[in-house]
Amino acid sequence: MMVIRPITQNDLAALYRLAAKTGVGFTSLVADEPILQRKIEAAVRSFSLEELNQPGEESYLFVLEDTEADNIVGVCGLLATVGYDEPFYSYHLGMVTHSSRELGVHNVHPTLTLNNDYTGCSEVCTLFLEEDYRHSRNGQLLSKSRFLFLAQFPERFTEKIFAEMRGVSDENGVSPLWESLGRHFFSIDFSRADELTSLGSKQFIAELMPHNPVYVNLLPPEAREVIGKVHKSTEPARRLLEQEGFRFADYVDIFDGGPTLEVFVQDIRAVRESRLALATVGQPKATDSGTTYLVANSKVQDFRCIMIQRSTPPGSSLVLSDEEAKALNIQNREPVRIVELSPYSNR
Amino acid sequence: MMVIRPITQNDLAALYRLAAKTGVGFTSLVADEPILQRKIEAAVRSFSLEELNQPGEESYLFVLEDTEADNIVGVCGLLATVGYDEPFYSYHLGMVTHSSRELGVHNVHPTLTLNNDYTGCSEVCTLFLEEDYRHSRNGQLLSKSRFLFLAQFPERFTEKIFAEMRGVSDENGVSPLWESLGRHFFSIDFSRADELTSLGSKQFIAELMPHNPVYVNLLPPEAREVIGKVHKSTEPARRLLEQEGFRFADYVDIFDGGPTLEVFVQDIRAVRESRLALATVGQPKATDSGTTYLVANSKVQDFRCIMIQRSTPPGSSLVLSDEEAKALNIQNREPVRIVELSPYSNR
Amino acid sequence: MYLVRPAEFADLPDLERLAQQAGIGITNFPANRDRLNDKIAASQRALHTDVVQPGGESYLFVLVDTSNQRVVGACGIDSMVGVDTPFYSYRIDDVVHASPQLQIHNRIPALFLCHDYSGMSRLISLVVEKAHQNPVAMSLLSRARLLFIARHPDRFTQKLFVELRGESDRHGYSPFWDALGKHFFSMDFKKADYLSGVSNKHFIAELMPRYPIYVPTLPQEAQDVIGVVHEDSENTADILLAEGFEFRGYVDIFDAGPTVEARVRDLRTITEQRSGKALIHPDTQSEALHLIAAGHLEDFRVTAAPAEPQVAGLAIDHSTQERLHVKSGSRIQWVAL
Amino acid sequence: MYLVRPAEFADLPDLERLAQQAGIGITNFPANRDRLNDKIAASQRALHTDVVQPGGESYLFVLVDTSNQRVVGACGIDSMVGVDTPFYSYRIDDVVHASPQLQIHNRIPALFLCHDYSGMSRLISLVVEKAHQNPVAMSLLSRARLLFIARHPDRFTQKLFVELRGESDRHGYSPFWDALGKHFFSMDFKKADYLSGVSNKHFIAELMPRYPIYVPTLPQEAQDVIGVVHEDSENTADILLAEGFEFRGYVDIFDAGPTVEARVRDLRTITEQRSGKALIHPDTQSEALHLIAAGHLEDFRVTAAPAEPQVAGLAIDHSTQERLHVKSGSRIQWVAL
Repeated sequence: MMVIRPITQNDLAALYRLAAKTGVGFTSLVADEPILQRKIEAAVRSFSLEELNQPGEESYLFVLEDTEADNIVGVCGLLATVGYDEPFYSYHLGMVTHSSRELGVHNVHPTLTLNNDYTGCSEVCTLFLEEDYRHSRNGQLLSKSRFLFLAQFPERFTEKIFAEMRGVSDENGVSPLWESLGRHFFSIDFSRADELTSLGSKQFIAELMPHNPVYVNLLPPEAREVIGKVHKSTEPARRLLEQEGFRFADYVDIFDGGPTLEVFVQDIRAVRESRLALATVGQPKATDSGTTYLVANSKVQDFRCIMIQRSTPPGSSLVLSDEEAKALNIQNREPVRIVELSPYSNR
Repeated sequence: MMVIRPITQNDLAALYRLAAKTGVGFTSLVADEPILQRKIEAAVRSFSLEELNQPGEESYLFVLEDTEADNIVGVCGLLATVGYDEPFYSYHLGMVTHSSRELGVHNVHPTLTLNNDYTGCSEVCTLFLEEDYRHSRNGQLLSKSRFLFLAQFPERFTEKIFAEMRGVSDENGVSPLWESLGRHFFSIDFSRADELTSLGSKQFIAELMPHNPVYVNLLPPEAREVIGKVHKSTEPARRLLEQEGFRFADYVDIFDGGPTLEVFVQDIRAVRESRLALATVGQPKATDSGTTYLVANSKVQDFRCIMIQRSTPPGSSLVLSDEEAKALNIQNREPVRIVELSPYSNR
Repeated sequence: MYLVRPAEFADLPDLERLAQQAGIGITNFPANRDRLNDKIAASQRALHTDVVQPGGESYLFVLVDTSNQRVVGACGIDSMVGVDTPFYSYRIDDVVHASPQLQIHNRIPALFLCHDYSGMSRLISLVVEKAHQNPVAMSLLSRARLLFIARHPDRFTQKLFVELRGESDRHGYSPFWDALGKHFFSMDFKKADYLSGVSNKHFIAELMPRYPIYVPTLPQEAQDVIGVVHEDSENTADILLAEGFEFRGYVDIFDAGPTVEARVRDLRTITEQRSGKALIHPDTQSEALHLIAAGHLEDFRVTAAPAEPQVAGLAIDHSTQERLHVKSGSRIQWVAL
Repeated sequence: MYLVRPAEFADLPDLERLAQQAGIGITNFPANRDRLNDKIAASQRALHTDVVQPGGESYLFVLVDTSNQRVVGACGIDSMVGVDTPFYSYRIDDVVHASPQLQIHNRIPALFLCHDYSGMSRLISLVVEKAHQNPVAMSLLSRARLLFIARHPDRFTQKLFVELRGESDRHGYSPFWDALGKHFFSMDFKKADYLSGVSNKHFIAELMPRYPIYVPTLPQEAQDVIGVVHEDSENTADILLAEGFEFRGYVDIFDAGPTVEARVRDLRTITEQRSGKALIHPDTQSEALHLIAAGHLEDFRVTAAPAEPQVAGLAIDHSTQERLHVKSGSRIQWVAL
């Protein structure tokens, strides 16, 4: 069975193996043991805090485990807040209009403005699934399990949450936006800038990036075109988040122009439509047809999330098989949170 | 019966009467006959366009009519796009962080930046209901009827839509934000600036307002406190929009700091949950108990919207009384759009 | 011989012909009869008014070929720009971005829209017919204005500036405009150039970028012409630089032509000019050409002629005397050419 | 009598005492023994190095009361600021906002963080013991630096600047800091002042506002002190203004004290100084005090004494000769006090 659970100290080797497969442009997961070790420690510490009234510097990292193969095959994360330890930068894609009634001219100029507007905001981050497991809705389980965690523990996160999407770059890692804009200010390569950022060193951004708005129309066409666009490989992830209610709010990555999607937690479909039910461990009618549901327990440190199928919509109680209950780490009559895996699946 | 319908040429006197009651700070409805006449003409023209594939410069103005008293008692509007005829200005409330590792200092500075980011976006505007009629959910009917129009004719509006909320000012019309910020740049009174804006003259804003971000923390406390806050009298309107999914996206009015709320049209509760049904003119079971619904016909120029009550949820067909069908200006078997008046009323 | 004097209404046809030859990029000298007529009128008005401090008057001077009394050149002075609407320029300022950690120290030039020259006197539109673009005529026309300023200092500010025409080809194509202005004005260079000569310039405030433009983000060919003088204006530029005008990092908002400035009191013509009596020597031997000025306001006249400075004044010959309308003993100003 | 000479390590105790008296607001002269020792060392190193162009050297001079050989004042020169980390100032620039329609023309002063003084030589920290704050000592100490610059022009830039201490009360309360800096540094004025004297100044880049500050949005009491000199520094300011230093709209980022600047060649001491031979007259009659300098680099000495300019040189008396360590016929510089 495929189970989502918090990462533990024992998962370092597995995490390193996954990180090594991510490739360039995936700054939140680099194959560097000390860094990964620190990430795991921060996550373990965050999950161990049983009582929390407000988001702090917690970072939550979950793994997707194939319990039959005894194998870690995916990882996903949530950050309680960004921007306090190191500044968090974005470009805001705004507009400036100029009009002259006398001449009958009306121009709208899009602009990019450097900012730290996401400071203090929660982030949906670090999503990676092994190539072999990109089937059977495993990607959805991995991504959306976090929404049940958000629904269950809203006090650990901010009202608004965002996700950064990888922007456009070619097979050699060359980003058109970087070449036309960032490069002039950094005098270093995109890959070096990317590396510095992933090592958590961002002071140089404030020091080197332009503080005044940049007029988009003055950039060359190849740079203009990629602003707010995702890398081809990221299109499915973008669609998935948009179906859940995430929206492009005109913030893009300062290096490659990739879009940031945001949403109020309470407006996420899987949060809004999720509900608590009492689990009854027994013999569910059919577990291989009908609607697919996400089910999670209501624990922090022992959080678990799985997918189940049911042909009749569960009500205030939910019958789970022994195996399902075991995967969820719950006893009979414990509360579980449930939601349809996909929107419109209940229509 | 209370009926929402498009404004017509015959409503000028009624509109003038309503405008005269709105008071200071209500820039979208001033008691000036030529201006109101132009507004009506623009609305009549906009409703008369039967085929439209994309939003242009249309403005839609609806009135709430008490058909028994033969009296116009409220008005509400929608703008297809803002900012093309005259620039549309806001302040964006952003953040700039500064940190010094050496000194262990980490500062987050909120900033106000002048922008035209809403250029080309649709607006929910001009809401006014006569004092005597502020009961029996008339306010909700007036405000939310527009969402059924949006749901029925999404091609006439942009994907995102926004609403400006009146900001804080005292009984003399003095705005703390204006006194601390705008006044330094304008050398004129708030009321004069307000007046010029309502007369559609905005070039002076570009000419006089600061183009660089303003640090909020340098403003006096009384000014800081009102940024993003609504006037006391506007709190119910804000709650109503927020229940429907509108969110504060960090844009505020450049004069009084009042918040702008925005939402993607498809995420508005009353749009998302609305559905088409076929009307059957007959004898509904009970029309004075149960859940309250908004019902609208599917016409542009002859748009109508009313409230009805039903004790059992309507399915794919909806039984309407003669009176209701007449108010909706429909015949038997015509399609109508229906949605619960309030969120959660169907749980 | 040449003579410089204030423009008169009778000069209109000649001026129109000159303006047509001047072409694009001379925004202050448009080939528009009404505008030229206005310019003469404004100049006449300024000369006949009792002015105690600069307030936006404009003065127009013509270069006359005395052999046939034809007007072959023109230039002017605005006593103060930016009186009604601000006078716009780009100031090139380095934005310094340094990261000690990365050992990077970048100085990035950026163009800042400003009105730093508002309120200052400006020398304008030196135009000379091709056939008369010789050093004497050019220098006379250019420096005659400074002698006028020396004679009427209260009518001008203590600093002066001149805008030099920037790069554009004969079809009016300006690489700088194409990369920048075009996006903001939604019109071609020719039209913007014309409008800024004839309109009230509000449209500049309305349409120009409010934020600085980082130079390295512009296309290379646009970067290459920033602060570069148009080929046709190189002579003019040389005369001004020799006078002591300096480039202080300001360029034109349309074509990025450089603006040069100087304090009146630092200019070579001003520091070297002498004044004294006109001494009429029928057979002045000197070969040394001098610029010689006489008269006030509407009677102001300057010529270039051989002359001999003496203790009592300047020795000039008869023809010079006649050109300047002076008598023996009249007060004149002069400076070596 | 007084003598100015380069600081030596033996002066350290006296300098520490002086720094303690100087108090807050003199960031370049902190009461920190190690830092003062470093300053002396840097100055000695600069004096013993063969310098062909300014590169960040700093020079420290002391004012000695020759009656008891005590150090009673100090001052210095930085050959070039901003070498390692940029040198920050606020430039006060008017932002013009005009609306022809409303007939409003606003000039709104704004503070722009800049490093315009990076790369320029700076005169620093004139500190004189209270009992010796007389015109002769103050003037000697201040102008002695200029004679040093005149003698070693290649070691300095063509322009100089001086920062004047801004308003703060005896408890270190600065209304400007309170309204502005406090929000960005999250520390008190004293600490920021101290840090900027002893640290690498990165923190300024890291914490200072990136956008201009519109002056009218600041509290009135903060606006009132922008560009205002601290009471204790008024004498210093007067001497500099008399020298020809001018305020060009730059103020300190902490206390808004004004910065004044000048071209070396325009300074009174520089234009008026003469050089020639020392003529020893045991009984010089003149009452006219002169600043008299002799020696190079580590041997540079300046004193103020009665002297008589003559065709062959300057007539000085025996005691002056001894103070300056010169012989009859030695090359000296002088200027009237």
